Amino acid sequence: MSWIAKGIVNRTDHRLSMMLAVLSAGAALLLTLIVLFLIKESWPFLSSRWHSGSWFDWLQYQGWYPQENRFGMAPMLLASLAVTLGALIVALPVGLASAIYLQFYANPKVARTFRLLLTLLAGVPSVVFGLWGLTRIVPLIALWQPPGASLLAAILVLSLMVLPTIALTSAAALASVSGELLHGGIALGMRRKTQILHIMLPAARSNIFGGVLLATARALGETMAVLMVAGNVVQFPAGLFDPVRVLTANIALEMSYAMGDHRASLFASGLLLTAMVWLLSWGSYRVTRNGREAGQYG
Amino acid sequence: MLRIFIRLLLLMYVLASASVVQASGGRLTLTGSSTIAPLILEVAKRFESQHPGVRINVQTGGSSRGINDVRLGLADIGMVSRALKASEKDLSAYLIARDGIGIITHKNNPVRNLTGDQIVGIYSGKIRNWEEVGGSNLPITVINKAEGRSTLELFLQHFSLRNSQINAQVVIGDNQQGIKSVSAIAGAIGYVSIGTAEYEENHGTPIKLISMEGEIPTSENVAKGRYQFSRQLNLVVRNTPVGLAKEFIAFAQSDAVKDIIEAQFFVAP
Amino acid sequence: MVDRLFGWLMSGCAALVVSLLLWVLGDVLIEGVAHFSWSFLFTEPEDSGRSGGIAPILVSTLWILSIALVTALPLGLGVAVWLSEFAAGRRRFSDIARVTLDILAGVPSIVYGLFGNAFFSIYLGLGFSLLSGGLTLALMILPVFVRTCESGLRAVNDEWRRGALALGMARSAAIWHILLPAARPAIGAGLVLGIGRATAETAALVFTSGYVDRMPESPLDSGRALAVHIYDLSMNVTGGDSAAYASALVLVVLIVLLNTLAQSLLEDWFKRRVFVS
Amino acid sequence: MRVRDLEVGYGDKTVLSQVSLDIYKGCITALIGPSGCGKTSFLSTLNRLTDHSDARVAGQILFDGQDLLRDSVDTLGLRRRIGMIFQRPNPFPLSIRRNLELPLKEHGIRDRQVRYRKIEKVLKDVGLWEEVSDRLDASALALSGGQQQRLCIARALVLEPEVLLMDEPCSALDPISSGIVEELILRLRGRYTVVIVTHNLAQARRVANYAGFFWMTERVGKLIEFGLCRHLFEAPRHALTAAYVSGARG
Repeated sequence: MSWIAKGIVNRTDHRLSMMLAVLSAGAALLLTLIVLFLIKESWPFLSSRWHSGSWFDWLQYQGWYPQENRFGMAPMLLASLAVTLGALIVALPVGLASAIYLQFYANPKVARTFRLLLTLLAGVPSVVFGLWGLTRIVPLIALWQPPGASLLAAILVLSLMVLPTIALTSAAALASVSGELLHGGIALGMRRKTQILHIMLPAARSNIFGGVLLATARALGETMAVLMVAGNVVQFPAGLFDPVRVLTANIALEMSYAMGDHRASLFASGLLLTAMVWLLSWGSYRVTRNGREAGQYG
Repeated sequence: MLRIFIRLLLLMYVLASASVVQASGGRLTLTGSSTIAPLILEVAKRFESQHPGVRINVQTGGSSRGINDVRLGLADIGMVSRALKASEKDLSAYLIARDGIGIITHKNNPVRNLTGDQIVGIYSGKIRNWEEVGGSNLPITVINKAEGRSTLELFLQHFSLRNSQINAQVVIGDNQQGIKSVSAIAGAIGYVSIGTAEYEENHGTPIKLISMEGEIPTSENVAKGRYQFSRQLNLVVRNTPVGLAKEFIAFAQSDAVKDIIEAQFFVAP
Repeated sequence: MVDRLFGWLMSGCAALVVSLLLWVLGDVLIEGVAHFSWSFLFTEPEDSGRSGGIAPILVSTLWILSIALVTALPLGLGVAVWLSEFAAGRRRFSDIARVTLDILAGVPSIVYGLFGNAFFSIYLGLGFSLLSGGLTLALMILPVFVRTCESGLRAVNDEWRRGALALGMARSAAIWHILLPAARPAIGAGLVLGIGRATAETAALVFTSGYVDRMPESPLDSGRALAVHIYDLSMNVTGGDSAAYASALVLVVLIVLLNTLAQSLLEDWFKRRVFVS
Repeated sequence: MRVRDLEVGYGDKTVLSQVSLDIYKGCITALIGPSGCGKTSFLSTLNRLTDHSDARVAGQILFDGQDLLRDSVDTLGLRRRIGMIFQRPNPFPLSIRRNLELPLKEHGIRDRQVRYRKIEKVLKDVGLWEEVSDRLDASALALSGGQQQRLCIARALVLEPEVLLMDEPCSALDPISSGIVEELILRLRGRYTVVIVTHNLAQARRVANYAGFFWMTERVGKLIEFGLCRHLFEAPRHALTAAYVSGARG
């Protein structure tokens, strides 16, 4: 499909090719550079943990008290996962339902307006969602269970943030399979619900899954909106109304105040986040590949 | 169109690199304590008006960031709202004002005074309702500061607590955030700079400073030594200050800024 | 009957989403308009932003955004062109580049902030400045921009490539005159994504470009971006909520405006040369 | 142009071998044969377009006394002298004028007036001038298929090549457009050397002076017979040729 390198004869072309190759190498080196810097900055922390034999302590619960030289990240890691999972549990069914409505029930005019609204919302900055959550959701929850800033508030705000992503990608996925399949279903005299749930959704599942992963990465990496509504107490959440602190918010909250091992530990948590994203994209690669293969035979 | 765009692009790069070269001119960067920052902002404005061409950038962070940035050379002067520790003797500090730390509650809270033991009880989670300290039946929302803030360090020191003993419902960053949280939650308790709290109280924010062991937290009492829980506000530099930094520190310590310090409810040294 | 119920359920969910989203947007609009006036855009903030305007903050935001775009656009286009047009002979290398970019695209913005602080602010000595912030954002939007442009270039009709070759045109000429203009929609989409992400970013800027809410005089000054301003107003300033909503309104409108502008600029740029959509 | 012992392969698969023929100046040479027997591959070796695929080419192609397969050949210059037309019309997504202007600019003609004169001339040559002179700045993609193909021919001609390679130039067009393009090719006879690949035997007979017949033997494409068009169709020397062209007679 592309032009093979040996076909370069013109001198300008040659120079361009060289220049662009260098640029691309630079872009690829970027990740290395980022990882290198994260390691370099977190090295004092990692190596001192290593030498004192308490390397895996950050995974065990011992609390986050940098002043007392105790760096337990497990509560924050768990909080990150809980918030992400919670947001997905809320947003996935509602988002899917919206996509189904958009694709199969709405008349074209309504669908266009709906889509426009979703696109607009997908572009709203997270800090605006945070502001809204802080001034609307948190006081609402506080009426019921003070102080209001809690795991629940974070989940609600985040799920609202990822809803447009899930709805839009799922709608696109459904649109790409709908045509022929729908006619086939009608010919078989199937009920609409059966067609959608048992034919369309399974056929589009690999693309829907891609959208969900995108939303997961966004939820996991979200900082400001969560920082603003989650209360930021480092603890294992025992209930929905407990305030929690997630990994990203911890960095934002303490980075500008941290020194020495404390600062290094924050870089280490950055490293941890990068590793999690990497795992996520590797997992999605595996799953979509399997999905595609299964799709061929199933 | 394209050509214009490319020229614009080049121009911007040239501008950017040119300014890198001239940046060291009349520029001073201060970072650190969010308690001192509003004060220094006002001092800097006056200093700038007397020294045209000089530009002073003030960044809030925390006292540790002030120390950190001065050490890394990111800032010319650090703002530190406590005395220097033994481990920080590589820096030199210049006292510009004094400030107290006071306990604040929501304005509608009837409690007027707490003893040290009560405060310890509340912060360690043993006392969970205002009823237990003579208030109305209202759960207590404990507001603590995030790691690295000198206010937190002084608070822990003063009450001989460790941060791991504290059982908080909300953790906040800056003074302002503490005041905002207390004003929004009826049962909240927090501790902030007296200067900041008095300023906010006078501007109609629904919070109030309550007395501790009978000592009333006002800047006047801090000045007269009638309120124990107080601290230094320092400007910190790496070596002996020279040039603009030296001038600025001298200015901040002089009588020329006394009115600013008082207007911010701090105490001139 | 079941079918009808299912339909109602789906429509109900959609209605719920719409009403929630309208609630958010409506709040921003109503609360924002209440505090907004034209002078809000053109005056300096006073009293920690409770009163006064956002002029220096707008200027800082635009500085950061232009530094980010000016850096990321040429770099991103270059990488995209290389990946789609030149990389065929070095499959291994280009595969590595692609996987790397995909991972980079998912890295949380706060991690870019950490990197920007360690690399630009401290290692390169740029300090807390608009330049540090802009460059950090450039890195952040680069991966998405490259991938969008690359897929756009790949989708360009291969027959045009052969046609250009058969006419003895240099590749560089074919790329510049035919392929890039033909990939315009994808480039536009990438640009919109980039502008959206860069303008909305808060976390990565807090410790690269800083908090200073004064008018920046050069890219080496620290400057507060609009998103950071909203964060500060809502978290740290009592009674700052209404100003925060007004700033949020400005931010949302700014993003929509910039996107429209970018799209039309791109159209204008290519219009005289290319006729394809 | 003399082709000697040409062999073309992709990977370890040889698609064309032992092809030798002469292409005469100013004549139209038609290459016929079933699909997949290497005609298009042969055509793309003539302007070194094979460089841009993973094809390997051996043998000799003498053009102006030089072997154009040697590495040192300036392929960009070569392609200016040897133009090519593809099966599907592929005008660039630009205006009609810019489609013709771009190659001229690329080959260093800086004077706009000169370019415009050349453009007008080739458009008249291919009979497009009357149809499009009032909308030179409209998109080339808005033209009909036949017009697009003539534009592509014009685009090749505007560089004043000596040889024109045509890869089934009419097969993607409707009969009327196809007829117009065929007339155009006939008009080019004498002024340009044309090599045309076609499946349409009747067309080959109508336009060509010389003809070559390709056939697959043992999965490798070979040139079975080459000669004057008349001879090849009316008195083929080879049995395969006879069988193939009889389709045209029948």
